Amino acid sequence: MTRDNLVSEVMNMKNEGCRFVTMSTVLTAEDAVDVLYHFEKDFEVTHLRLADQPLAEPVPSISGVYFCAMLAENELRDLFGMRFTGLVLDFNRTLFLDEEVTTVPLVNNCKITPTN
Amino acid sequence: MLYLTPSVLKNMVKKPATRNYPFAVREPFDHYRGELVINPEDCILCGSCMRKCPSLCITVDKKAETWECDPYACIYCGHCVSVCPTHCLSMKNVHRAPAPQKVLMSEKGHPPQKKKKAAEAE
Amino acid sequence: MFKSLIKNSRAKSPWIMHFDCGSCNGCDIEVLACLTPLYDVERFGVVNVGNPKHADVLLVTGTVNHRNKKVLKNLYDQMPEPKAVIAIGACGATGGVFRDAYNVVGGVDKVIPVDVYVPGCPAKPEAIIDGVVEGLKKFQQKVEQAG
Amino acid sequence: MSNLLSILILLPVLSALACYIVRSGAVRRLVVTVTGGVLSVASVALLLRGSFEAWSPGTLFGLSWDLIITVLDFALLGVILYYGFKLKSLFIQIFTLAQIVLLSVFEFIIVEHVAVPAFRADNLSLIMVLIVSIIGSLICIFGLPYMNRHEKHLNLQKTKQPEFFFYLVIFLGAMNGLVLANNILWLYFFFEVTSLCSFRLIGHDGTKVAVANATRALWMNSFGGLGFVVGMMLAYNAVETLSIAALLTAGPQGALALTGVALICFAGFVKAAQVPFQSWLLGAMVAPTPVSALLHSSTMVKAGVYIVLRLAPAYQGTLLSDTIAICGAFTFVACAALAIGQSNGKKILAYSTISNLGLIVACAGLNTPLAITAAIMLIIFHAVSKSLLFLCVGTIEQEIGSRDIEDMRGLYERMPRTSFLAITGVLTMLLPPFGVLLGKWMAIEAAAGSIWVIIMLALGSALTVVYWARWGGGMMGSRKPGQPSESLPLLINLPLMLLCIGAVGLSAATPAIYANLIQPMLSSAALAVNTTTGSLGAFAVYGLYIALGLGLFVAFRAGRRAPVLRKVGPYMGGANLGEDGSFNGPMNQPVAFGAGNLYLSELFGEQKLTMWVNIAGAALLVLMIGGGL
Amino acid sequence: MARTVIPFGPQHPVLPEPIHLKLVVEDEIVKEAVPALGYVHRGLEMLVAKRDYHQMIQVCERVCGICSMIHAVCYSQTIEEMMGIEVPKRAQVLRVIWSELHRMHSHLLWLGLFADAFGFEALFMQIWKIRERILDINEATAGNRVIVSVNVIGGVRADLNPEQRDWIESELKIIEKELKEIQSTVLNDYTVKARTVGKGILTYEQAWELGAAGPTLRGSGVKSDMRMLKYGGYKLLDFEPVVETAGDSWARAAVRFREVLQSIDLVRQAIAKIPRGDRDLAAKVKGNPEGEAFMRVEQPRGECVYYIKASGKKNLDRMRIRTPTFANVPPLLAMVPNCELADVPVIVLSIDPCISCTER
Amino acid sequence: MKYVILAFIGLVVAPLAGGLLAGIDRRITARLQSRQGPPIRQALYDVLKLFGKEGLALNKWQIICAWVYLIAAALACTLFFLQSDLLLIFFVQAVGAVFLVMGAMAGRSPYSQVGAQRELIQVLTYEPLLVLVFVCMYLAAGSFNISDILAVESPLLAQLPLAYIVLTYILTIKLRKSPFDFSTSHHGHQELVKGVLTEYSGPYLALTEVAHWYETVLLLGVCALFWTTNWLWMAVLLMATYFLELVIDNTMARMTWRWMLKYVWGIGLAMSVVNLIWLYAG
Ligand code: NFV
Ligand code: SF4
Ligand code: SF4
Ligand code: SF4
Repeated sequence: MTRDNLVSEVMNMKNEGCRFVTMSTVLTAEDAVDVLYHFEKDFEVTHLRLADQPLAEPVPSISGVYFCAMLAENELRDLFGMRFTGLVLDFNRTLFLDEEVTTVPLVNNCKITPTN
Repeated sequence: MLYLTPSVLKNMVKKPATRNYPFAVREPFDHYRGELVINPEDCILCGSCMRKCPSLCITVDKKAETWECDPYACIYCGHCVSVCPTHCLSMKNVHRAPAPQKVLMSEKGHPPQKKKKAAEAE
Repeated sequence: MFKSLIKNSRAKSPWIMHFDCGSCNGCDIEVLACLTPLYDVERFGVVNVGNPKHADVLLVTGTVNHRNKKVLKNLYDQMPEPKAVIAIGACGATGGVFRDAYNVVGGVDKVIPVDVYVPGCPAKPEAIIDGVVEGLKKFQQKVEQAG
Repeated sequence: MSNLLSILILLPVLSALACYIVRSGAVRRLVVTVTGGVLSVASVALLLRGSFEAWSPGTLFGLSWDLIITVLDFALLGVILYYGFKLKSLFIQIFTLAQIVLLSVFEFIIVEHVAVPAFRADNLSLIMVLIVSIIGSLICIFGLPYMNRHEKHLNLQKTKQPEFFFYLVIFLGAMNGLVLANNILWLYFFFEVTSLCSFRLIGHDGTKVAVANATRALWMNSFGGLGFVVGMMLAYNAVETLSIAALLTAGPQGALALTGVALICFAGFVKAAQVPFQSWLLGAMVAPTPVSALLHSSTMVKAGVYIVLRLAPAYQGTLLSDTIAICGAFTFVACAALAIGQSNGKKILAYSTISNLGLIVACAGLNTPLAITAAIMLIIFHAVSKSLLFLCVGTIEQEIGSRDIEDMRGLYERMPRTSFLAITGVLTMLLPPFGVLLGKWMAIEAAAGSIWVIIMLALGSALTVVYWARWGGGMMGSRKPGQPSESLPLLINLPLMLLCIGAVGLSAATPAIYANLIQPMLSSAALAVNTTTGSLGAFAVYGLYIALGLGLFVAFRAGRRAPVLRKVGPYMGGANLGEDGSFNGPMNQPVAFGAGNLYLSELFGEQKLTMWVNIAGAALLVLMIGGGL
Repeated sequence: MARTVIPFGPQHPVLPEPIHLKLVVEDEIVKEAVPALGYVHRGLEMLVAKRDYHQMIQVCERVCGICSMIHAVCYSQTIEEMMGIEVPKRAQVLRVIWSELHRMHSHLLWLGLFADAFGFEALFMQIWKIRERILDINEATAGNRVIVSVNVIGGVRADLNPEQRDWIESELKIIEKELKEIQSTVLNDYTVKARTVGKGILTYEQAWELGAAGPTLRGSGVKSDMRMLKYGGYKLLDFEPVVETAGDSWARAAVRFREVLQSIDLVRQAIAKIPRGDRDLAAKVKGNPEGEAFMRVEQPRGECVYYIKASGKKNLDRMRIRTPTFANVPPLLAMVPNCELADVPVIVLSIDPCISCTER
Repeated sequence: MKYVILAFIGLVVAPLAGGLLAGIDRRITARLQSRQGPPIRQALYDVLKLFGKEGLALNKWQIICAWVYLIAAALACTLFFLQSDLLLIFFVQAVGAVFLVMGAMAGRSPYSQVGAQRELIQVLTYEPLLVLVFVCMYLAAGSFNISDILAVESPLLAQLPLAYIVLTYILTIKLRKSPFDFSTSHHGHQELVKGVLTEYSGPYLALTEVAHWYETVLLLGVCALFWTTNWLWMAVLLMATYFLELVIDNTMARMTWRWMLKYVWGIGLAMSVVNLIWLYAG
């Protein structure tokens, strides 16, 4: 799966009647992550993987397809400093964190870049 | 409506369920992990407890021969007790008393062979 | 006479407010359990008021983090004098297991003065009752000092 | 006597003309202020002279005044008709034409012109004169600086004040005439004058809404006028005299006469904006504040209840009396309920006025001495408090640019003096020991015997508490030490102050008022039944007054401690940002304080409720008039 | 019409935990509700860098003191799966027992708070009185009332002796009896129903689409319970999920109430299934985990997801916890608007929010 | 002399009795919940302690309102013991109710603002019913004066059973018991955090508490008027009524004001009307 077909793939999952479980992210390099999207149908879990996604590049948001992904994406915004385009409710790094936290928590403590 | 009425009326006539702590203290359960105590005599400063402690609240300093634990950071999980090779750590089954100041438990340990008197300090 | 009546009543009617300041709920539910039939702290006149403006004693459970430290401070400021603060659990005292996480400031005493620490993870209801009793002692001392 | 009466009735006319002709602001100021003063003094003088049975003015340049009035009457109807055509209002045209025709029939065919004393005054009339002259004058004086600011606000090129004060001042004269009239034709004349004046004043600003509302006021009142004419004819038919006094002493007379009385009462209902005619008074809100204050407190609507109350002996003990009581009580509840759904301050005042008028009408309908006492008390105190409130709202509106009670939240911060007066005004409207409440209390005692009325009174008084309390409470607020208070012109402050003092002080005088003014009247021929004094013992009022006064004193002294208290913000779940009620909201964004009242729109929403109220009100009215038969 | 802006929380007596809702109400009808989280966020997932994978068990337990046991189970199962450890049957069954005890105490705790949310103090007291028995069982068997800390990678640390088993059985009988006594109050009382029926409706489709979990999902008629995956000791037990179809607060309460009774049954079954001979409590653990694993278990509040990546070191690379409340927040946001202000606590509590789980 | 004693009872003894009653109330409530409960004098301790605390208020209006609330309640209670006119007492206590609301509205606090609005709804609910109950008593006794009511030969309860039920509704609202405890309640676990009282603290909270005691005594006094012929039965009636209140408090959830307005008005008005008609007919 790639960044470009992400939303359409997710759309497919939705059309198949899957429930969005959550998404997970894991650091694969200094500045790249794998993003996993987990879906469930009839107790079967399907994982979609967006591999080696550079942190600096924004990812298309799937919150337009699954509203509930909003929370997970905002969380990643906080914890990994990832950006999402088209997020329906964007807390802009204030879901969990305040100004006092000056690092991106899960990315080897690199300093945060000023938010836009 | 009023389904609870029989219950509350029953409560009214029965003795209240209240345990009259602190005037009457209930017999504690044996396994309750209430307070971590150390018998410094037996501590050989091996440091396993320090390595296993999930709260990282034990500090064993071999050079200074001290064993220190912050009881206010300890989460009373009891892992240190189960890993201690000399069984010098144990758990009391009553809780540690609240106090107006935080104190550090700090004990003189005894590396193997050598023997020293332990002093208790606050 | 009225003065001494008031003074005597102080220790007999500690109204508590409980603030969950990022606790894992372990200590939290134990605080709540104190109100329930088996422990029933109302025996000592304790009422859980839930409003800083009515409270005498602030029970804080949990670690302080960057967001709730302001809340904690606000609440403390809104309590009328004389007041006491009791920090409950390992988290309240020092930050507990989470001391070294990035969003944790530490124990309650990093933000407001604490009068009594109740150790435990979670602290037992009995320990909390002891803590409140201990807190009332300090409370009385404070009042006496203040005249 | 003659001097006093002419001062009270003719001086306003002359002053009004002076205002109209001499278009200078300074002269207007002088004329209005002096007229106000003279009127007030004259009214007191008249009161001191006491009631009188009959007095006729004689002739003017050899013409009998009766004739002059007749001529003026037709002239007046002609003017109204002219406006009817100008405004293309079919209703006005029909009603006025009908009046002209019927009146001609009445005057030229039916009535045998035996001389009937034109004026007569019992204590009720004297009280009304006092209210009209003093409160009305204060309102006019308040109007002077108010209208200046008002016009500045509207950016008028050419001032319209001469006209405005012309109608405003003439109104007072007409009211005085109305309450003193004994000849029913005179009464009718003054009645029509007030209709016309109110029409002109409501439409004063000339905006589309103003004109529309003025038109509605006129057609409704013409309808009332028509009722008056028919009623007059029927009543004359039975008692064969134009003298009201004679009509009253005669007591209830047969079905037809009673229907006549009912129709005159109907005219009073319209004038007093009882449901389903409340809409014209609400529409009158578009006019500048002095107009609303005047219409609502001392003139116009009071003319309506005055007529109903005046006629009380004529329907005593009849079914009509009961239905009037029910109609009044229904208006009381319905408008109190409607007021709950409102946030527009003036509308609340309007509904409250109507509601209180309903209470007065209900008392008239109950028709026991106690009830009549209650009615008179209510007329007095309602006039004072309501004018105070209207003037306060006007002042506030000019200052903050809104008449919404939500915008007045915490007004004490900005306008401590005015809001203090307004809060006092609110309190005098609903709490003991103030007069309005004493009136209500007596009304409830009087109504205890009639089940439907009492239920409606009970509901209505609770509803009243709701809309007043939240308004009064909402205006309270915090002030920082040293914050400057508002500065207002003297001619605005003075009437406000006087009215406020009046509202508070007069209440203390209730026992005196009762003993000296009301009780003698009740035992007089017109209203006497067996005199059971109400339970308004002097002790209760004085004791209450002293106790609550002391209490307030203690409370205010305690309140003075406020500045030394430690400043903490309100409870915000701990998310406070400062002390002004703002808090740290989602995404760490500050959120400002916001509060709104409960308007219970699903229960008291204006549109839906109005429809039901109107239907029920109309049904009750039909019942009432039919009940006479 | 002017609107009142109410800061609901972070400190608020009916919210057991700090969460902030900016409520905009008009005539006490909620027109707008925006949440603010982060008052309990500690940053637990990052602690993997500072603790080894054994110590992490204790940290995971303290994600939440209410569902601590099952967090630990889920974590250990994930590690065990990664390392291919076979957990002894006895340990598996014991895990089920404590898990179900946790579920019971969690549900009862919630039921009490829920009663408190609609001002039914006596019911709250009654329920919490019953709940104390479960905590006593925990304390006696595992050494702590709430956070039992019995799990280790590969198994458990504590055992139940026969007397304890009998004692548990007898306690369960009392609990069951006392629960039956309040059953009609919880499910049929007029005032309770008036406050819960039709409040916060979540339809089947909405629940599925918004990714709800646990009783919130089952209250809307979806038959979804992770225990149907038959993980751990559950493969030995008879189990049928509790489902209600109304989708309102009452349905969710009913699901939880019936689940307590079901849990009593499960504990009984599990006690009966404790293997006789085999006394093994924990398998030996050697080496460090490596690879990726994804594990789902049923928490009291619903499906809890652990995703762990490790690369053969003592410290894990990444641990991701998706807790049920995290999944239930979006449905909550869909339920609150246009309810009455007085119903906000009821609706918020009806998903049984656990913020410390959500934010970790 | 008699009046001095009566005034003393109304002014001084009544609040103390109210305080003790509050303590008993809490004790019995605790017992109904299977708890041991506080000492009987607990409510007095609470108030005394509050007097010794630092007072916090948002502005002077709040303080004024708290005082007026207290004074009006005390006055109403005293008037009651002085055997004054029921309607007068009613209006004087309404002063207190109104000032309580206004005090809550005086500050920029959303919680007390909402509380004030709800309190108004409560006032709206019980006031007409209370007036109707008084009217029933008037019809039965021929006067609004308490001294006249005391002179009635047979217990009013016999003639006014429905009015008494209505009165218990009012009592529940006024005592702020479940299911009507939504503008404020004795325990703060409620969505409004004590609503109208949110912003009061220390001595000012104590004032409102004492005022509440006065009101309790006043209302129980009104209940007592329903059986004035025999002290014993009066006591039984009062105890039974109060115990019933406690049981209701402990067996019902808090409802919403929308429900209250519809339900209590519906039932209350219907019952009062039936009783009124009965009195008219009889
Ligand atoms: N059940 C549960 Fe948790 C977990 N995981 C969840 O939201 O309670 Ni604190
Ligand atoms: S009990 Fe647990 S936390 Fe405490 S010292 Fe031992 S290992 Fe550390
Ligand atoms: S206490 Fe035990 S484990 Fe810890 S250092 Fe001493 S001997 Fe080693
Ligand atoms: S001390 Fe322990 S139980 Fe209490 S909050 Fe902290 S982690 Fe939870």
